Amino acid sequence: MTGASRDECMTIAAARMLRDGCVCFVGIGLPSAACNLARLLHAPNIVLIYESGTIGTRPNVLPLSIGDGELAETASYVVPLPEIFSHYLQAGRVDVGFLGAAQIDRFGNLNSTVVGPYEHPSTRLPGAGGAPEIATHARQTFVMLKASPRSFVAQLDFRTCAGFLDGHGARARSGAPGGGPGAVITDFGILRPHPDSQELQLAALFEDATQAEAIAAVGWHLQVSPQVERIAAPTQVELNTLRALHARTREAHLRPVQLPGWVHA
Amino acid sequence: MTGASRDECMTIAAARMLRDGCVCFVGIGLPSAACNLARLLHAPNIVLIYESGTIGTRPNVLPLSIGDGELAETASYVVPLPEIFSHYLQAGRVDVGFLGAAQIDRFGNLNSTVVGPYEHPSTRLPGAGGAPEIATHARQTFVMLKASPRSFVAQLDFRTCAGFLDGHGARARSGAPGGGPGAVITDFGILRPHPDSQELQLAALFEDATQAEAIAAVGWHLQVSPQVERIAAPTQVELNTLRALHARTREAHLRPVQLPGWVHA
Amino acid sequence: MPILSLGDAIRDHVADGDCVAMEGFTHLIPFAAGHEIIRQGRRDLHLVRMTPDLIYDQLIGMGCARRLTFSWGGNPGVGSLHRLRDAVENGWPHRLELDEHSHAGMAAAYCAGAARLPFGALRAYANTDLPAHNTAIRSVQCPFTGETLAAVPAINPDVTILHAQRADLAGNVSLQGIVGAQSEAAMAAKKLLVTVEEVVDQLPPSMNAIVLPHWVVTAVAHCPGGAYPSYAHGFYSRDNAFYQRWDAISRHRESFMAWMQAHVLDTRDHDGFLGSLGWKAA
Amino acid sequence: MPILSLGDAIRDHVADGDCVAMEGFTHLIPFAAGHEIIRQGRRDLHLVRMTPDLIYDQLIGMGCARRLTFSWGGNPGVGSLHRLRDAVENGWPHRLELDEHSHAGMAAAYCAGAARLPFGALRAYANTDLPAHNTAIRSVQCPFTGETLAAVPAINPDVTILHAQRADLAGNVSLQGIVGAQSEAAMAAKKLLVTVEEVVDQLPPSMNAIVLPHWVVTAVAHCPGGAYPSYAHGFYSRDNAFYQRWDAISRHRESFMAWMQAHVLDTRDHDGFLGSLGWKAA
Repeated sequence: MTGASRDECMTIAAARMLRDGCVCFVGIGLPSAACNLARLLHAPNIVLIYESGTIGTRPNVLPLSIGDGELAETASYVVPLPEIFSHYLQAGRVDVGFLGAAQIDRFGNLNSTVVGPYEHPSTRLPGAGGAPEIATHARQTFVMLKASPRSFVAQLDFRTCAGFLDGHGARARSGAPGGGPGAVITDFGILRPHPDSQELQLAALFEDATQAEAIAAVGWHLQVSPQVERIAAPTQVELNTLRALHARTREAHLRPVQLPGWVHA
Repeated sequence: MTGASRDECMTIAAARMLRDGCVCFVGIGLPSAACNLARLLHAPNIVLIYESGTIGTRPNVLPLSIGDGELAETASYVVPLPEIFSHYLQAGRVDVGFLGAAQIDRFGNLNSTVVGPYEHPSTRLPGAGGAPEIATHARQTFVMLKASPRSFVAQLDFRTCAGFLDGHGARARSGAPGGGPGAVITDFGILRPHPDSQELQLAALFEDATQAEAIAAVGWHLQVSPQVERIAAPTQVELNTLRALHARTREAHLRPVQLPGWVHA
Repeated sequence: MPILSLGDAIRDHVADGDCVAMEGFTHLIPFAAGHEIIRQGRRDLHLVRMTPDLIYDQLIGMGCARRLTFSWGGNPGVGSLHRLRDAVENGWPHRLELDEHSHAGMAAAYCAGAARLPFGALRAYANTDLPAHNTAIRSVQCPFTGETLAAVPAINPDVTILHAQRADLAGNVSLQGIVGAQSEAAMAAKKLLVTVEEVVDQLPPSMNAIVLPHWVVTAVAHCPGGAYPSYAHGFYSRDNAFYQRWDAISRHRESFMAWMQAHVLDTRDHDGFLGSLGWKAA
Repeated sequence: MPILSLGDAIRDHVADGDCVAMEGFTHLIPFAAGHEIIRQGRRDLHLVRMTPDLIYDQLIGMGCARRLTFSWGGNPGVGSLHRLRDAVENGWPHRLELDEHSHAGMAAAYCAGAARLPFGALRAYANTDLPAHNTAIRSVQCPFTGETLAAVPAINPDVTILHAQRADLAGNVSLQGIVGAQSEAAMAAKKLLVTVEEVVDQLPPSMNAIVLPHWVVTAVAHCPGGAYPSYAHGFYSRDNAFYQRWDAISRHRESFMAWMQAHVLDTRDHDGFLGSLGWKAA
């Protein structure tokens, strides 16, 4: 027992899924932490692409925004944003795309647009960003999202990103080039699509999580894999590396801004 | 009498037409000499764009090819070639485009593709290059081409570039964004389109050229403007500047290539 | 290309009802220019931006905007844009029309605009609900393969406003670092205003640099710090703490209005804005 | 991304019948790679290049090509490509199919290929005879304005071959100076071979440099001087005198064949080629 938080467990579980050398389209938050943790551990040659245009980024601290200067300074090179979407993502040159959302359904379709009707939403969410095309074009996607019946829902209010659509081969029949969600990493463990129906099912649980907890957190009737894996607890090395990364990040983001020609009172 | 050659007269006449600050899409040969002469004389702020992607170029010597290193070294900046055609030319950001050709007709349409039928040409010419879209999009074009009944023809073998089509407003009706050929600078003088019919007519003669010479050199029945101008002879400054430019160019192009790690026997 | 004060540049070149794109993907966001638009009380603007950031939250909250073309409207790394939400959810201070895309769609629309093509084609929006809610997302058939692709209309703003590191005296502008879709938004515009950190005799030589040429630039305003609290690579970094503070400031209409009054409406210019936040000229 | 000898790179990755694009707009033309293709006797190639230069004249004259996609086929600043002309006018050494475009059309086709779109739209070919002779020039209607635009099919070569200044050990390749449509031709390709002036531990830092990423590069061959008689900015200049001499060499079949025998077929590699032209290792 390492005393890891569930956020840490999610990050470490996601990091473990990334093979060395793979090309990842990274989002801010947990995905960014997971990808950089993988890079610092077993995947030194992972290629991280942030949609702001930075390619082969090796940030020393985690970015707060998708376009932090740290990402550009440590990138192999920086391209205009339209190229990221046309020459890299659309061209099929991304292995793994990370996605988050406000809602997910049983087939891994995602909503990050609105809660309530589009024209009169009760909650206006930030919107699609790069997600619809990451969901379409990346060879596979990993979704990272904490579970509750409000986020893991039977029926999306809006479909922002295609997962497996209605399942049973619907995605493949639609001609989507990418493979869709390979895993949903959430705070009790991991869901994976059933090979035939593509319905997400409980595939693995964190060391201290239970099947009952998982079922309660999901707003549809959660299917459970015949063999639910038990995810190995974070190792001390994993946890130390992640915590050091977060500590460096906190320290860097506390540094006051220097504005040339000005001093702050 | 300055003893200027007809090539020199053509170059100087073309240079005089370029106002300071205008944005020129330049081709190799006489147009390149004319544009750089203008820059060295009355148009220091002329913007020269070569289709290789160099913008705001100020070469010390004339390039032999459209992509000589000199053009890149003296450019304000260099962009990928697709941008030159999409963001500059197609976007209507070019004032003057220079064109050459193997054949021109009375409405300023050009052929640089084949002599004879396309499938079995008697002479295969280099082809279109950037010319069709320069002819379409530049606010106006200047054609530079020596005259003979084989080049100034009643009927083109192939239309590579649109001039005024069949004249009488046909170009404007076709929706072409650019204004078409504003002048044809040839070795007896200058043809300009008639305001109504757009048929090219003799507008100006070099100091030592005659109307009879012009009519003999043109393969269609050449119309003559009621007021044919007499083009002022090159000034000594114009001629000296042009000859110095050519002398610098010859000298530079004689310099042997240095290949790192090799010596030439 | 004239060098103007920012006040004059906005006064002369941004009119009520204009379509205005202030681009900058996290980096080089033209905050100073946005504040000046608010000070001058422009109304009825069609705002365009891939990532409406704090500056668009402020413009929307101050009632400058009629319509928003965008693809992601949040406070990066923090959460919601509360003023954008209040406008969409509650119509405060008035209704805001949305023209909503994905990043890929916006990028294609800017590229089409820069090339003066009427539309951009892309493989996007497949199996999403976005096209059902936006008539500006259509389809086009490949004349060779017969495939159906998504199509978006070109974006050609009346005015694009950027912040950049440098301009030279001729008005050539150079950008470094994360450049988002700024170059495309600039080339797509009918007018282009640029605020810069510094004006130099000549841009540093850099053969393949990203440059906006002087005859495309309508006016330059020298405005050091003009991207703050966003950042300008090589000059200053992003004030992440400000982005975090904005969440509380903007959450309620009253605290938002009080902040805007004190820091934007009651200040003369960007120096005044910085001064109101506790910065003093060194 | 392996670093191979040029001989191995061509042997492993260029097959008879392939669609091969060797790009470089006057600058960085991959002469060494073209010669190696001739040495290895490839046949039936579909050659693609905006500006077929001397190296394509040689490939065509040696009978390697079945088809040519291009937009300008001349000896820049000198005149004709006599071997190209002989193939088109007289079918020597055999017939050559032409797929003829303008530069703008080729650029749009490479851009579409790089983005994995099936076609590119552009405002081009209006009122010219080109579309009548090329079924690959069609039209597409804007789904918003109804305007008719030209359309060209994407170019996606089986192999793109480039010459560049540098590669690092991971296989990232950087280009400087006039870059033509190389980057687009590279990203459009199924395989990408690059010959480079030098292989370095790490590319010189340059945030917005033009880089081809290692996972897009199939193989790198270290081949200093590999663009000669074209040039590599920062390394050597263009041998204009050679381009002028080529006019006489290539004008007649006999002098052409004799030259190719002596300088390409009878030499082992690019060093041998340079040696045959009187260069000696310093």
